[in-house]
This record gives sequence, C-alpha cells and structure tokens, in this order.
Amino acid sequence: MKRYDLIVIGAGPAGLSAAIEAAKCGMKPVVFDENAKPGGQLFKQIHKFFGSKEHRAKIRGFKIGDDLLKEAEEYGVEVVLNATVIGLYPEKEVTVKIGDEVKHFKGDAILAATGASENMVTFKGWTKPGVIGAGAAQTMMNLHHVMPGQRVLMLGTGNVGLVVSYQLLQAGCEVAALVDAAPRVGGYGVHASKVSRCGVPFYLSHTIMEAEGDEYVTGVTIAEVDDKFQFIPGTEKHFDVDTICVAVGLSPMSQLLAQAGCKMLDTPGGYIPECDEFGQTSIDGIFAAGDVSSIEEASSAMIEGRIAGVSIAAAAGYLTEEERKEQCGALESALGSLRKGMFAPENRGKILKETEEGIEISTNLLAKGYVAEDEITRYPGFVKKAGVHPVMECTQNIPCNPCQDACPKGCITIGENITSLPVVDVEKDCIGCGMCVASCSGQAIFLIDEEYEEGYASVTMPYEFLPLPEKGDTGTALDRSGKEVCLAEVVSVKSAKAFDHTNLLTIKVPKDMADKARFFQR
Amino acid sequence: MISVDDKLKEIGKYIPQPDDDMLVCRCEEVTKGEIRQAVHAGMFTIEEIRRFLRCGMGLCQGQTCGKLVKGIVARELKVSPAELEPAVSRAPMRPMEMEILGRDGGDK
Amino acid sequence: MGRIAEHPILGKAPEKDTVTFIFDGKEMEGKEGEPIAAALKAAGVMVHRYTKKKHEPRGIFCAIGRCTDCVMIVDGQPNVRTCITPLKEGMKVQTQYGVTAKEEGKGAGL
Amino acid sequence: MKKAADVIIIGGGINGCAAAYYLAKRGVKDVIVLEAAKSIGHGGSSRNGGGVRQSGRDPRELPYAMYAVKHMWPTLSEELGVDVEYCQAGNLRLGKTEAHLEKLNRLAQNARNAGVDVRMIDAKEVKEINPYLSDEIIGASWCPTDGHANPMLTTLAYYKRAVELGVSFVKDAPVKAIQKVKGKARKVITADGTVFEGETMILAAGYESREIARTVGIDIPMTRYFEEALVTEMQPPMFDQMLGTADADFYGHQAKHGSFVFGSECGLEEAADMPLTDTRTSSLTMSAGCRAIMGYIPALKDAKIVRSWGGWLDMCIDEVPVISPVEEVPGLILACAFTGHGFGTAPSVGLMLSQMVVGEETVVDISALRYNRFKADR
Repeated sequence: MKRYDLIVIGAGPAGLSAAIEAAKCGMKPVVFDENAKPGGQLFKQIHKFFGSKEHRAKIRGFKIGDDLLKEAEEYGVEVVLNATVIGLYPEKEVTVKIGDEVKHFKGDAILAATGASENMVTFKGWTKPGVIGAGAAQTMMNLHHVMPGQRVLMLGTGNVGLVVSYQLLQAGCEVAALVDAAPRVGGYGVHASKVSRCGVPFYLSHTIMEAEGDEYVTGVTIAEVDDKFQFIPGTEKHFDVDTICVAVGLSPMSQLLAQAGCKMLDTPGGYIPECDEFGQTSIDGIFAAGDVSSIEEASSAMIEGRIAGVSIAAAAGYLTEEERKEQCGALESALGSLRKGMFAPENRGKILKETEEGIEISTNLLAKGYVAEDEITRYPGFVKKAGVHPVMECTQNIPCNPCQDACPKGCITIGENITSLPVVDVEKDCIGCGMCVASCSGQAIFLIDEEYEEGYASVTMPYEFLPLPEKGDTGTALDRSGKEVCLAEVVSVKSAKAFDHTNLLTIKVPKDMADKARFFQR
Repeated sequence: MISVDDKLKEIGKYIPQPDDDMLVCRCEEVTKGEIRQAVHAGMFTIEEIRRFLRCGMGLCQGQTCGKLVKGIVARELKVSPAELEPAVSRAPMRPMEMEILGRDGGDK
Repeated sequence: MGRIAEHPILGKAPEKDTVTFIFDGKEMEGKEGEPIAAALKAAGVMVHRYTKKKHEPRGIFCAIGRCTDCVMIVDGQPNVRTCITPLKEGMKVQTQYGVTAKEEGKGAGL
Repeated sequence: MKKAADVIIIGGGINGCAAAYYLAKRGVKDVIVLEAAKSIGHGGSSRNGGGVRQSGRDPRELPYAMYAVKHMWPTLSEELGVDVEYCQAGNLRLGKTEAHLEKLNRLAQNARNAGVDVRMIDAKEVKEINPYLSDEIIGASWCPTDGHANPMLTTLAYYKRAVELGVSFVKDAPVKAIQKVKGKARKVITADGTVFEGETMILAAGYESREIARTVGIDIPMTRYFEEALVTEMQPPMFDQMLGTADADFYGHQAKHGSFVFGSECGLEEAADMPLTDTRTSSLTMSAGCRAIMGYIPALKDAKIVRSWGGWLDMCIDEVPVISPVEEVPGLILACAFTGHGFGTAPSVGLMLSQMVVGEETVVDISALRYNRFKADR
C-alpha cells in the first residue's frame, strides 16, 4: 500500500498550512480534497481579514488562498483534488475516491482538517426552495457568480450573517433585513455597521415565524421573541423576499475522526476530537486542526495548521525538540493574539459592559447594528480637528491593527496590545491619503474635513460597490443607521492598487452632517 | 444505568405541541412530533430514535438534522444535549456509486 | 435571479463556454463546468425535486454537496447532487419525484 | 428502580424483547429486561439482513421457523401496532455453478422433508421472478413463503409494546454474573455491582452470554464472527424477494423505504479480533461487498452506498442456537448462539421462551436445541 509520511485531509487553510510546514521540514505530505478547487472556504471570503501583519490582515481571504496555494507548490506539497476521503481507519489508513475508483493509502501521520458545516434552525416552511444556508449564498455568488436571490432576508447576526449580508449587497442583491433571536448582534460591530449604513434594518430578539410561498419562498414573516424565545403576538412583520439565508453558526465536520475511533467530546461548540496541545487526537498519529477541532476564523485555522505541521514533523524526527519548541512558540504567540479581545473564546456567551479601556460599550450597536451618534464620541478614534483627519469608528476590542501601519504620518496608534482601540493623535498632520480607510478590514475609518468648503464638509468613506459613482454625481447621504439625512455630491473617487478594491469615495455634505453622513446612495 | 420506567415517569406524558408537524429530518421527512412521541415510547438514544424513525438515515446521513434531532430528544428527556451520544459515523462519508466503490484500486 | 457579470471585488466573471442542456424537456443555457444547480439558479429554476412521502418541493440548500436536497435526475440517474455536479453540453436534467422522474418510474438507470 | 421480579431477562435484543412481550401478553408482567448497551437491540438485532426465511435452515430449526412464518409474522405489525415492514414475497437462493446448485438442492431437500415448499428453478424462471438478476445465475432454490422484515423496527416494536404492557427495562446495565441462591439461579449482578433478583432468568445476550453463563459453570460452545452490511440510497421499487446465494457471499433485499440492505464480506472476517463493542467496518469490505452485489444484480451499479455497518454474530459450534432450560442451574433458560440467523425466528423463539418460563409445553418441539446436546464427538 502506498504510504505517505503525512496525509492531510482537506486543502483548506488549516490543511494546506500544515502540509506546507511539514514540507518545509523535509516531509512529503499529500493533501486530499473532495472539491474541484483547493482553499476550502477561503475562496468564498472576499472581505479583508482582521489581525496583524503576521496574520495577513487587510488581505482578502481569496488572495490568502492564492498565496497559500503558491506556497504549497513552492514546497512541493502534493495536492490531490476531486479526491473524496470516504473512510479513515484506525491503522491510519484512508480510502479515497479518486476519479472513478477507490484507493487506499496509509500515513505515518494523518491530519484531519475537514472544516465545518452550517448549523440549521427549523421554522415553518424551512424546507422550501429559497431557504438556503449563508454558506450556500457565498458559494453561489462568490464562486459561481450567480445571485442567490433578488431580495434576501438574513437570519443570524454572527460574523457569517453580517459578512454574507454585505457580500449579498456587493453581488447586487437587496437585503431586506437582518434578524436574530438573540437580543444582541453576535458578530463584530464593524461588520454590522457597514451593513446597517447601507440601509439594512436589524431586528434583534426576532426570529422567523414562517417562510411563505407555495412552491418556493415568496415572503417571510418574522416576529419578536421574549426572553424564553417564544413569539410575542402582535409583533409580526412581513417581508416580500425570494430568499431566506440562514447563518446560525457552524459545527465541526468531525465524522471521519469519529469513524476512526478518536475520543470525541461533545461541547457547546460541536462534536470535536479530544486533542493535545499539538493537535494530536487520542489515536497516536492522527491529528486535527482548524474548524474540525474548534470553530474559529480562518486566520486561526492557518496557524493551528502550521502548529500541527511542525508538531507532526517533530514527531516524525524531522525536527529536534528544540526546533519544534522554537517554531511552535512563535506560532502559539501569534495564535494567542488572535484569541484576544471581546470575541475571545473565553468571552463567548459573556455580556461585556465596557471595553478594555474602560469605555462603555455601545448598546445601540448591539441592539440595532450601528453606533448611535451620541455614543460614538466617547471612543478614542473619534476626534475633531481643523482640516482633514481620520475618524475611526472602531468601538470594540478586536485583534486587528493594520491601520496603525497604514498611516504614513503616524496619526494612528494601537500599541502593543493588538486588541486596543485605535487612538488618533490630533497633533500629527493627516495628509488625507486614505491609506487608513482602505486598510481597515472593518471599513470603520472615515476622513472628515469640516472645512471642505464654506458651509460644507467632506466625508471620505470606503466604497466597495458597483457601479462606482463618479465625481459630480449627486445623491443622498445616509447616516449610520442607513437613514437618508441630506443631499450629497461626489467630489472625489479614488481607486488604487494599494487600496485593493476598496475605493475611497468623498462626498460633500452640509457642514452639520459631517458627523452623520456615512454612506452615499445615488 | 437507565431505568426506562423511572425515566418515562420523570418526563411525563407526551403533550402535543403546535409545531409537532415541523419537518426535522429533511431527507427522510421525519417530524418533530414523531421524534417527541418516540421518546415517550422509550426511545432515549439517538440510535434508537433513528432506527425507529429513520431520521438521519437518508441520503445525507444526518449531516443536516443530527444536531436538531439531538436538541429535540434532549429537551424531551430533560437533559443537556451533550449527554446524548451522537449517531455513530460510518463510511462512506459521501454517498458513493457501487460501481466506483467496487473498483477498488487498492494501493495502485 | 441572474448572473453577476461584474463584481466590485472579484471583477468580471470568468469567461466560460455557453452550453445547452435540457431541463424537463426544455432547452436551457448554462456555463460549461459550473454546477448544474448554478445554471438552474441563474435561469430562475427554484424547484429541483418533490419529496417521496409528503411530495414537497425542494431546491438548493447547502450548495456544497452535504445536504443532498438539490438532487435531481441527471442523464437518467436519480439522486445526483446538482450543486456539485458540473454542467456539460447536452445534459438531460429532470425534476425528481421521490426517486424517479415523472414519466412512470423506471428508475436507477435500468 | 425496580430490582426484583418474577423474570429477569438478560439481553434487550429481539429475542429478549420478544420474550418480555409474550410474557407480559400472557399476564406475566413482573419482568425486568437488562440491556448492556444504552440502546435496545444494539447488537445483532439491529445488525442483520432482515431475512424471514425457512429455506436454507438446519432441519432442527425448521419447525419454529415455519411456525413463525405461518402463525406470527403475517399479523405481527397489527399485533405490535408498528409496521415492521414484513414482506412475504419469497426467497431466491442463487447459484452460479453446478456445485452451488448441488448445495442448494441438498438444502431444499431438507426443507421439503420438513414440509416447506422449496423447489429448484432454472435460470429462465429466476429471471421471471426477478428480471434484474445477472445472466451468470444458472439456477436457484425458490421458497415462495419466505420473506423479510425490518429488524430494527421489529426489535423496537417488541420493546415499545412490552413497555406499554408494564415490563421494566434497564439500559446501560451490562451483566457480569449470575449467582445461585440455594441451588437455584437467583441473582443477576451488573458491572456496577447492582443486584437484580428473579425467580427465573432468560439469558439472551448474544456472544456475551458465554461469559455470563460461565459464572454459573455453564459453557456454551460458540465463537464470534464479524459481519458487515451495506445500505444503498433510496431506489425506486425493484423487487420484493429476499436474495441469498449458495456461496453465502451475498444476501439482501430492498426495504420498504427503497434502500437496499446487503450483507457483505471481504474474506478476512475470521481474523477480526476487536472488542465486541467495536463495530467499525473494515477498509476492504465495502468494495468487496459492492463487487459481490454487482455480480448478482448488475443493474444496481449506479446505486449509491450511503452507509456501511458491522456487527458480531454468536456462532454455535453446530450452527444452531441453544434454546432451553439448563438442568444443572434451575431457573436459568438459555437463548443464545443464534449463529447469524436469529432474526426471522424471534417471534416464535420469544413465544416459546415465555412458555418455558411458565412451564408450558412449547408450540413446537425444540428439544434438539437443548444445552445438553454438546458432547465430545471423537
């Protein structure tokens, strides 16, 4: 039987990263993936990632996927696509469907990096055509270039629900509403805000009563729920939609590990293999990394994969214990920094009242998806000064810091702690280059110039929609909630390679709208 | 040790709920009410439930409904879902044509 | 539903050959190699099958080959996951009723 | 939790559940059933091909196999209030070689001697009965009164009905020992030390019965054997017969919901040495099974396998079960070593076990299955 020193199952971020690290150490790993393309979910991620440089922050997911593939090729990692692993057996044997036959391979080590699948909730009509997973929407629009629907309602305000809602808007769909049974937005506030200011209403403490339609979805009724998640009569709201997207979390796809007999743990985050610090399961030589071992962001999955790759190489004698410690140490500290902040694993389910800086958290953001005008002023990124300057509407402690490197003038500081809120130094001179605006994965930075013209201010915002407005276009400015606040004129549209498809759209609005206008609608 | 008598007494009689007709297993078209009634008939494990009702035994092998079924059974039994063992995982991980499976290339 | 000709981040959709396939006897167009389900979605087809017990309509649900809700009869073969089966010129795609096509069930390629 | 009863049944498989049901039905409701697993019917009862057949059986089994088919299976769904998917559409035992036909003929002769309608048919008639079968088949034995049912549903239906009639079941209660009190089997001790007491006990715990029986000095000469099966996706209705082969390399049927269930082997099963709780399938059997199935039903080549499973058989040295009271241990009744074909006979076995408990004559004579039949034969 053909034997590899490492067989990786799944060519997503974790699997590829592990194979790359193992190959760097001299191993000859093979990666099997059932899909026609490698990269797992990375190629559906068209938003910029969070983190710092070492986590490849501000780079879009699909580009990270491209880079990972290049790196895999460079180190000679064998990636076999359309290769469905159909069984994993205790003697570290896999059976793989490749082409029209089944092949058997053994590995001295096996790494399962099989990812996650979407959770579902039931509601009346949930089986009707038109009710889809949020992942299905991403797959259709970002991989296959087909619109999942014309008018969509999103259930779930975790990061997936928020990010996919924004992507639906980018694909040209209308998003009728974002709905969540929980009383608070689950995902990053910045993700919520960028959807909210486009005019998408948030309905927290609401859920779907019924998906309507005979043959397929033609509408949906939602209603408010009480603290026991029971519908409150009289609170029903109807929307004409053709698509309902469900984004209610992910579960590890750990079936292969369970089949092999690995000791499994049933946790609130799903059915996961019991792993040691190196990602080894209860079966010697069978490892797990990425979402299959715990649901996190792709950035974490990549580091976890690298740690597993290094550990496997060490176990196989390709690295000394000292080398392993050194390499794993660096990776673990990188992983540690991603697991900090308000959304850190240990904060899951907790209701935080204030930021690490001791600033009260925006209740409006959690309840409605945007920071209220009277709340935003208390954050250190919100400053007022003469001339053009950044206004940073970043109000939660998330592990992300590209903005501080983006500013050539040093106006922005996050500091040592990657989750700290950005601080704008009003003493430093902003030149209005907009690098910070484009660098912000949360699209939370605006350039404001309250003295743009007599009686008028300019607001520069990140803009990632088509068609791109042109200088001279007139339209309406929307506030953080997506409400129309005033007329606006486009005075500048900047696109640059360095901005990576985040265009800088500058509009002119009456001076008193400088702190209100956050989006432009033609 | 699980005394079926004691457990049935503890969970009480089956009381119909308005959403009992909700489909839970999309493949085998098993409803919430059928699952709840099976629990009250003494089926306390995911294995017993699926052997009795076929939920999770269809084309997708429970990949969609597994967690949902578990939640319903746990609620009915008044235990946390983590106390219920999930259904066993079995090859093949994806539905696979016999002709392909039969063409076992071994290690070649 | 329609196709996304140009995307603000992904740019223009990659050029692919247009192929013709038959859906329930009607000629339709799609892109070579895209999933059958994507071609149907672009053409506005929502219902892929009707279930066996309750005869309820089903369509795309997970789009990655897991849930098996989008199965149809493809070239006479029932239970084909259309979301992961590439479209080819001349394919015959039929709505699935239970496990057969509507024309009285001959079934599994028999 | 109730710990004392008139009858303690060790093993919540189909025979234990059926015995409990027939006891309760006749009024003996003070019964406790102890099941080692968390699920009822977790052993061979849920892991078999669902055959309800008389053909191909040892003459010693035929009387009660026939009794079940004639008097019990046809009304079982109605009696238990659960559709157990019994389908009496015949059993075809297929042969591809002259040697196969010879073997089938011998088995058919046995059955005919006992009064079962089993006859040999030629390839043409095989095709008339089942047009999907391979051209390589040159003949078969045909028993029109055989059939199949759903083993999981049947087991759970007996369980459900027994619960309704007042039988006490305890799951996750693996029995470690039986203890005699004043010369009579009286106590049953589980792994955690809990003691159950009963006047009579039925030991119906599959292969595990051997270890338990040893605790009262009884050894049932049986071995264990691992077997696997494949399940296809739902298919349009194709045929109703139960299929088997002379070679026993393949058996199966199409279940009511459309899936086919086929037993399958890769040839290495004799060497299986995992613990009994390990029922994981091997990496080789699925492919071998598919080849065997396609060899008999080529039309299924495009059908997809959705699941494989495995289970342990309790193989008796002389290939028929032990169903009898044990004279040396008064109060103990054995019902084990079913050798892989205990499902179809469970109704009549359950009934006869209930009769043994109350000291009634069994509906048919099964003295050939007594425990005391084992003697040195050379």
